[in-house]
Amino acid sequence: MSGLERQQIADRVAQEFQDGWIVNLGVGMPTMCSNTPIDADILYHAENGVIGYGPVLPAGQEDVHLVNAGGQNVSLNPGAAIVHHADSFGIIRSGRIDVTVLGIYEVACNGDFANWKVAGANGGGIGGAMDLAACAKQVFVILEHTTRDGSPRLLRECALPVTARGVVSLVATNLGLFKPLGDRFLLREIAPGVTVDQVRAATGAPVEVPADLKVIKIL
Amino acid sequence: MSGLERQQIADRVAQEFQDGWIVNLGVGMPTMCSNTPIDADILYHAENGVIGYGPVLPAGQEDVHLVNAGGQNVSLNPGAAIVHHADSFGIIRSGRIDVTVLGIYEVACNGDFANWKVAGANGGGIGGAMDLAACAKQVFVILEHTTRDGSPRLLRECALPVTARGVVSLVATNLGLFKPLGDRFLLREIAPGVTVDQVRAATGAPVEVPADLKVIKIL
Amino acid sequence: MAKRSKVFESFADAVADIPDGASIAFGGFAYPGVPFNLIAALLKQGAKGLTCITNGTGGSAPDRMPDIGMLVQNDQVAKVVASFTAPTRASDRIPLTQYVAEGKVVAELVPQGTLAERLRAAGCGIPAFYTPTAVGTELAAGRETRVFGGREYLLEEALPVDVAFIRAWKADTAGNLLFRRSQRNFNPLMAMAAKMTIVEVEEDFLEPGAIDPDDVHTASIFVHRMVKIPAAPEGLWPGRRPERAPAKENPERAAPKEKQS
Amino acid sequence: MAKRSKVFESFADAVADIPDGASIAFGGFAYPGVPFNLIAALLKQGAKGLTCITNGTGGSAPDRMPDIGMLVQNDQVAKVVASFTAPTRASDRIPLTQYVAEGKVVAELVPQGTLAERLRAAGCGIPAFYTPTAVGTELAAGRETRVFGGREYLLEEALPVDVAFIRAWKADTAGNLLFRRSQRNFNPLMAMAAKMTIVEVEEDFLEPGAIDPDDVHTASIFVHRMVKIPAAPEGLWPGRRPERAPAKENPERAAPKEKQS
Repeated sequence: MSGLERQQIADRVAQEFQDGWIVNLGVGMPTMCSNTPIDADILYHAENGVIGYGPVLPAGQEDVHLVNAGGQNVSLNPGAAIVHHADSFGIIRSGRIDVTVLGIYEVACNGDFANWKVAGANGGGIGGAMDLAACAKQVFVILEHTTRDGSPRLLRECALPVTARGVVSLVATNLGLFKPLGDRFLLREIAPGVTVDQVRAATGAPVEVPADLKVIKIL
Repeated sequence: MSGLERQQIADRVAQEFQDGWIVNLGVGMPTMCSNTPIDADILYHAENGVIGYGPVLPAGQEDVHLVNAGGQNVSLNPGAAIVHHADSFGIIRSGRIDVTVLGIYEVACNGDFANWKVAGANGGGIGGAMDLAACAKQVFVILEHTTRDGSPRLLRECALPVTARGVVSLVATNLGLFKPLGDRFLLREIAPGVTVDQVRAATGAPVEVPADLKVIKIL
Repeated sequence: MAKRSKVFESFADAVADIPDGASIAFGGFAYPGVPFNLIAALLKQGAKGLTCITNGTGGSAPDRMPDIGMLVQNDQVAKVVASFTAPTRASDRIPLTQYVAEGKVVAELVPQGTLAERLRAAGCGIPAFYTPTAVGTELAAGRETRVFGGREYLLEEALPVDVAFIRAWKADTAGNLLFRRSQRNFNPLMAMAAKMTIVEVEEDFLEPGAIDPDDVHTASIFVHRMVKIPAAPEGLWPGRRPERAPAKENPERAAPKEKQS
Repeated sequence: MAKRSKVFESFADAVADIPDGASIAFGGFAYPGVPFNLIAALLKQGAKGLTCITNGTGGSAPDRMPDIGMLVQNDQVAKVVASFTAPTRASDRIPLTQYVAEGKVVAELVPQGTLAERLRAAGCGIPAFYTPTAVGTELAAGRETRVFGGREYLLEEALPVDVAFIRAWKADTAGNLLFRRSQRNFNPLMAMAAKMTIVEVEEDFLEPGAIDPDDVHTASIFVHRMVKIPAAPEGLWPGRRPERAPAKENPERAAPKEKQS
C-alpha cells in the first residue's frame, strides 16, 4: 500500500509545470521536482535571491558562495540573476511565482495547510513558506499520505497551526494526486497498485473518485 | 544693498559643511556649493541615485548617461556608487543625509519653508524636496532676501503652501546668514556693506542681532 | 521547448496592442534612461485615455525630445501622476498646464521619493506603507496619518501600472538588464511595478550568460519585450541635456545628431 | 582632510565597543554570507542581553561553525528575532529550544519575507507597511489587519538594529561592497537597517574607484567598519555546507580546512 517512492511523487508534480513558469521548490521532497526530465523551460527561483538556478553540483565542484533555499550547492543556468532577500520576496509577494511546491505536515480539503509548527513545540520554522503560500499563483503540496503511526495527514481541518488558508490547489502523496474541493478531496489520479478503498481508509476527509480514475504514470 | 553674489551665498553655506558629511544639493544656487573650496571630505548624494559625484564636466567631456539631480552632466569621484530611485530615497528617508541645501521661495522664522508651488498655480514641482525637507538631518535654505518687487521672503509665516514644517536650521541670503528661532530670525552674520537696518527693513519677521555681529567673510 | 522570444523587431510592434485607458510608467530622470523611442512609437500608435506615471512631463525647453507633454498635446492622456505637474520657475511654461486648467487632464502631484516607493511597493506586493514625507503640507490635507514612535507619518498606497516603458544600456535575450550610471533611476522600479515591461536597449543583445548574474540590475522576470534602438536618425539618442537651449551633438557617440521630433 | 579609515585591524577591535543590550542583525543564509569571524569575536567579547536578528540560530548539525546558538549557550542573548525558532523536523534539536522553554530567551518568529522587508523598511525610513503574509495564521492572532482592494493584509513595523554583522566578497576602502552569488541574501538589507555595519571581507581591500559604481551592491554610506578575513586557521572560511555531517574540505579554496569552533 506504500505506493510511490519519493522521487516518483516529485516526478508527478513536476509534470504539472508548464513552459515558461517561474517555480519555487521547498526544502526536501519538492527539490526533487527539478530532477524530473520535462519538456518545459522552467525558471527556478529560490528565496535567497537566486533566479534561474540549475542542478545541484557534485562534491568537489561546488561554488561555496551559492546555495538554493535548501542550502544545496546548486549551479546557475545561463540568464540567471542574483537579487537580495527583499527583492526576492518582492518577486514572491507580487504574485510572480507561478507555483510553489512545499513539503508539509497536513493539508485540509478546504485548501488550508500546515508546515511550520509541530504539535507542542514552542516556536517553529517558517522560513519563506508563509510568504510563498500567501502569494504564489498556485500552491502544490507534497507529503507522505499518513504519519509514521498511520494517522491521516489529509484532513477535513488542519489540527496543527496553519501556514496559509485556502491556498492549496494540488496535493501529491505516495497514494495519489488530489485536488482540495472545499468539503472533500478529488482523487485526480491514483498510484499504481493502490486501491480506492486504501486511499479512503488513509484519508481523514471525504474522497471523491471520478468514474474514469487514471493511474499515475511512472516515468 | 544687494549684498552677496549668488556664488558668495553658496560659498558661505558650504563653509558650514563638516568633514565626512553626506550632502544633497538642490537645483540652482545650492549646486554652487560644490564649487567652494573647503577643507572637508564631502560625499555628494543626488536623488537620482548618484552617490559620490564630482564636478560638472565641460561640454564635450560629458558622460551622457550621468546627471545629478539638477540634470547637469557631472563626474564621479573614486568610491562612487549608483543606486535606483527607491534606494536613493531610502537613504534620504532614513536620515542619512547630513544636510540638504534647497533653493526656496519663502522661509518663516518657525522653520517652515515653501518651494514647490507658486501663487495661483494649478499643481507644482516638488521633485525630491519634500522627502529631503522631512528627512535630512539638517535643512539649509538659500534665497534672494526679497522678491523682484522688493517684498520680503523671510516671514513670520509662509504665505505659499509649505514644503515641510519647522525643519529649517540655516537661512542664507544675499544680506546675511540667519537662524530661525521660532518667533524671530537670529542674524548670525551680515553681508559686507549691508546695515542691520537694511536687513530689518527687508525682513518680514523680527530679527535678533547679537552684540558681536560678525560680517560674512568673502572667500 | 523554447520560450517565446522577448526581442521585438520594431517599436511599433512592441507597443501595438497597448489599449486605450492603459496606465503606463515612463522611466528616466532628465535625459538618462528616458524611453524616447517608445514614447515616439506611442505617439504614432495613438492609444487614448492613458494614465502616465512619470517624474515630470517635460516640454519646458524649446528643443524637445519625445516627452509626456507631447502625448498630452496629442490628446492621448487622461491623467498624469508626477513629482512635477507645473513649472517651478514663474517664467517657464509646460504643455500640461493648459490641459489641466481646462480639465482635460487630471494631475496627481506626488513627492519624488513617495513616487519611487509607491512603484516599488506595487512591484513587491506591498499594498500600502507609511512615510514622513509631505506630513503637514497641502498634499496631506484630509488624508490619513498615523504616529509611530512619536512621529507622524502619511499613509501611501502602492502604484501598480499596466505597462512600463524604460530604456537600458545592455540586455541579454533572456531579459536581464544593465543600466549605465544615472540611467538606472526609476527604471528598475517601474519594471517591478508593471504587468508588462517594454525596454528600449542601447547596445546589441547579449547571449544569456554574458552578463554576470551578480551584476544584473533588473532580472529577466520583470522584462517582457525589448527592442534594440537603431542608429540615428531612425533611433533616438539623447545627447547632452540642453539647458534651455538646443541639444548639442554628443561627440562621444558615433551616431549623428539625434532626431528631434 | 582625510576621513577616518573604516578598515580595522582585527575582529576583536571591530566589536570591542558593542554594549550589553545591543540589537545585532546577523547576515547570511545557510553558509554563504554568514559573518562567522564576527560571531566568533562577539563570543569572546562577551556582551550580554543582546537581541539577535537572524534567519535562523543554527546548531542542528553536529559540526558547527560559530552561530547564534553559541551566543545563546554563552548566555549573551535576551531575544531572538528569526524565521526559524524551532526545528522543523521532530528529530532535530537546536540549542535555542531549551533557553526559550526555560524563559531565558524570548523568541519572536517572523516569516522570512516579512523579516527581510522589515529590515529594508528600517533602512528606508518606512516605519510600517502591510503584507499579505501570515494573514489567517497564529502569527496574526490579535494583530491589526486591513483590507486593500478586497484583500486582507497584516500591518508590520520596521525592524531597525544597532549593529549589522555581515560578510562580503570584495570591498574598497571607502566601504563599497560586492557580494558573490547567494552571499548577498539579507546582507545589504541589514546594512541598511543598522546604525553601524561591520563587515568581514574575503578578498584584499581595493582602492576606491576599483569597483565600477554600477556594480556596487552595498554603497559606502551603509558601511562603517571592515576587517579582512585572515587565512585559515586564524580566519574562518566556510566550505561546503554539511548536510547533517561534518563539512568537507573545499578544493576550490587554497586555504586549508576551516577552523571549527
